[in-house]
Amino acid sequence: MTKLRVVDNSDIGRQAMAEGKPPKCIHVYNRTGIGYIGDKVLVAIKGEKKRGILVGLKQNQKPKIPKFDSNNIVLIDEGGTPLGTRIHVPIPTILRTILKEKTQSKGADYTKLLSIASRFV
Amino acid sequence: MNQAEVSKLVSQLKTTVNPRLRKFRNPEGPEGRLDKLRKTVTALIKHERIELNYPRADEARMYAERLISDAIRYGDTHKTTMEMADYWLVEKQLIHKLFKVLAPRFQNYDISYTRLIRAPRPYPGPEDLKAVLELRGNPYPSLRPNGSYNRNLIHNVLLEEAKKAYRAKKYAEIAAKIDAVETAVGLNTNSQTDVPENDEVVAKEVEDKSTKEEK
Amino acid sequence: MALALNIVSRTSHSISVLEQQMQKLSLVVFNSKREKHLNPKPRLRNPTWLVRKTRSHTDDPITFENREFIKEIVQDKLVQSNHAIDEIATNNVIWTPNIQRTGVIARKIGVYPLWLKNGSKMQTTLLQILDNHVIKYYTPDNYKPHKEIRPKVYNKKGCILLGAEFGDPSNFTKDYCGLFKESGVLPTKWLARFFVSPEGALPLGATISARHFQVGNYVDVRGKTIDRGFQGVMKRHGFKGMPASHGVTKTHRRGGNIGGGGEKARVWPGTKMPGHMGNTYRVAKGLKVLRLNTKYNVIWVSGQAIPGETNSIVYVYDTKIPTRTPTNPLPLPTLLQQTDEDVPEDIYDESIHIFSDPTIIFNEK
Amino acid sequence: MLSIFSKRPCIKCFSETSKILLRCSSQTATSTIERNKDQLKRQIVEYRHVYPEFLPDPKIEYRNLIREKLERADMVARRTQVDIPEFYVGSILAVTSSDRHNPEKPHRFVGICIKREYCGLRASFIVRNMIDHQGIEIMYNMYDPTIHKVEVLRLEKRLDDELLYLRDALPEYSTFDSNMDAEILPEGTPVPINPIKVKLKPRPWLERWERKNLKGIEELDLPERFFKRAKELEKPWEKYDLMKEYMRTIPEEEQIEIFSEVQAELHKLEVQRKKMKRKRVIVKPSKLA
Repeated sequence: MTKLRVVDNSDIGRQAMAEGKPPKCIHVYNRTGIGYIGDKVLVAIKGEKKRGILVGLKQNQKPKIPKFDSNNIVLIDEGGTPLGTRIHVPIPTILRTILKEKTQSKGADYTKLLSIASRFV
Repeated sequence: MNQAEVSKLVSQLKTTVNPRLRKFRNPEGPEGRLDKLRKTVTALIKHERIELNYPRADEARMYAERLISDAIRYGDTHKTTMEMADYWLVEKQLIHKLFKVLAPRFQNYDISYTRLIRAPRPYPGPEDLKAVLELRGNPYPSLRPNGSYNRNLIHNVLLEEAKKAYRAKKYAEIAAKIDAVETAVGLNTNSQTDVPENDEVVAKEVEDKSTKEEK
Repeated sequence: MALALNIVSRTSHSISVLEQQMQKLSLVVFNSKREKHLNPKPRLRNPTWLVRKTRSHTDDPITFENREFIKEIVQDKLVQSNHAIDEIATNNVIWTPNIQRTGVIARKIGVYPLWLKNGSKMQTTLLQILDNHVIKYYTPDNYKPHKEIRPKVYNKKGCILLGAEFGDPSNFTKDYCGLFKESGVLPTKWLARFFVSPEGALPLGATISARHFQVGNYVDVRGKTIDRGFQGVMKRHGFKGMPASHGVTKTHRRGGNIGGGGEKARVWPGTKMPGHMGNTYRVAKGLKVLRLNTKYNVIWVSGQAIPGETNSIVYVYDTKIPTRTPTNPLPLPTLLQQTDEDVPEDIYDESIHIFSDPTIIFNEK
Repeated sequence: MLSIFSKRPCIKCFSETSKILLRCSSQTATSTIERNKDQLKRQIVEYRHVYPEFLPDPKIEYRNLIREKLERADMVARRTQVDIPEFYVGSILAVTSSDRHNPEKPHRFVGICIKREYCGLRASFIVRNMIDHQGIEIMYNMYDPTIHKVEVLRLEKRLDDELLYLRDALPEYSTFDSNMDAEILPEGTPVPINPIKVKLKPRPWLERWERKNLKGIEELDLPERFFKRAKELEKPWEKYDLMKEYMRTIPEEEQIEIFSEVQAELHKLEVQRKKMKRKRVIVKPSKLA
């Protein structure tokens, strides 16, 4: 039940952050159950279940990969399309590789997320 | 694989340093350990020769060496060194001895400032290892056995004779080599001189073997 | 005359009959089950080189001059054994995967990273190949292992005994020094045996350098793991332990249940329990040789989990993993050192980024 | 304590002393030679502040002289390709590195160095900055061959050896403009120490900073029990443990041996860097004009 921070400008995300009720992670879509950069998570946000992609983590990272002060997510829908139109914090460049790989293996297209990013780090 | 501390500079100790420090478990914890050790160090500086259990002597030796090496390096005007001396020497008059007597004494030493000798343990009695820890250059008579008669011991006499024989053989070989080279230079034919030299060597080896067998 | 002959022949005949009968008897005796174990064969026989190594220290008061003399003799011997054999005769056999070469004695001297050309970091272990000298060679027929080999042996191997790092002979026993008499090298601190095919045998006194191995090939490294003493299940087997709170008392680092009762009513063999950890030989297999230093005889192998602590002795040999055997022929029996040859100080694998090369720049595909 | 060691080894006087040493060796004035040797030694030992990663891990079990020698040779070889300048915890850096995930252009990250750790080829440092009100930290390996350039935008030290508390400090203390210009210190000046005291956010924190004996933070607004507990956990006797201190350091004799081995190369690189800097200084006004 990690509290996350929505970093895109989707309505639901903005409202949740403004109300001071940040979304909570209720499931990580991988085998270990521990979320890493680029993993898809299920979050509880304003009484709804939404999916998001982790785009920045507090945990220690490997060299040259940024470590953030908060756990950031970008909300997406079933097809991988982001709910918002802009991400207002930098996202790590390693997401380009990770999301491309994930897109190939599964049906959803996550690379749309990269096109709405304002800055890479 | 951490970085070494660079804020303080220390001189290299002239004794071997144990990879791990002993714990000396006691009710006061690590503070009590240092308390124990500083009593030993104070006693060493005071009496210049003490007899005690080996582990404590080994541990205290390193601390005493560090204290003296710092005293030599920084002198009595350095604040941190003075603080250390104040902590490690329980009897305060010994601080003067450290800076005024021991530091000049060990100024030009290339070897360790202390000596650790294993001592016999009392029998019957506790089985702890015993040791004698002393400062070098102390006024007491030496603890080492008198070695002036060692020369007359049988193995030394035999070794002496063996040495003479070995040296004689070695010099003879060198002389033979030089002669061979001189003859080679005189003749200016390298290929021919090689053969007799080899023969000589072989002959010598054979001789050696036969003499060994005789023995 | 004839009579005498007859008697002789008769007696001889009777003797032979008696012998046969005796033999039968003895066979019967030997085969009888009851007395089979009366005088059994030794099951485990120590190798011939496993003798007491170090001498007990005696405090002989030897004079200074004599001590110097002993040192001088050792030094002379050292010079001799360093020049024991300069040339190794090649028998012009080309290496095939069936032929086993000798391994070497090495020292693990540390771990540090190297970077690959694709920018990723790789941890490598540095192994310093010591001054290996061949002490003995046992031919396949000559070598008697301490345990009976199973009857079917397709690939009969001999055995080479290597020694590394000269020690002070006065510290060793007479038996131990006797092992080195044949080869003429000074007694060494470390001994190790390696199985070799007869084609890979080396003459006594020959030395092996780091270039015995080639960059890009794979090796196995055998070493003694760090002795950790008596350890609990959490450290020894990686058990999870039990919670720190929530009413748990005195069982925070315990293993828990070790099996049921009922019909079993005992502990199964192999159950993971507390005990001595480490100080056993382990083999790290299939490590790639990434770099060679010919000046200090050091090889860099991939991985950082090589058994043993830094400065411990390890044994390095060509890998036995079939999928990683090299395709190009290896130098057999070992690389011959040509004096006039110009050897680079460092030899790198093609995947490794050399530190003196310019910075890596990634190109778009 | 830091103020004692804030003096940089001045390259100019270093070369002079070496010259003097050479001159003296030809003459036969033993006393002057010894004095100069002592001076040279002191200069060499000062290298430990600038290149701390050249000193090996002091733990006896891990040491091996051949490994250390090979490692140093590799480090110097890498330094000939990339200019890694002198910097400290608290300096503001700009690190340019090529990125596998974004091959179009090298990535530049500006921030404050909050930690330096490890020795040898593993040496690394952490750079921290706030971008778009989001705190970001990147750890770099110092000898990573993908690093193009390390620029020091502001050379200074802070009051502490680690600035990890910036994670719990107010954001303005770790916000730096990514288009910042390099501030050039006049030659030969000692490295300035920034006496800034950082204000921390209210608890909860990542660590219990009140127990760490930090100098670079403002007075903490905490209940008395926190300080009481911190007082209980203090280990005031530890600074008297002479052997523990010894085992954390490399003795002077070894440091001289280590640095005199790599000194010639490092000195050459330093001179090169100086030349480059001068060139850059000359170029700047011409642009303005």
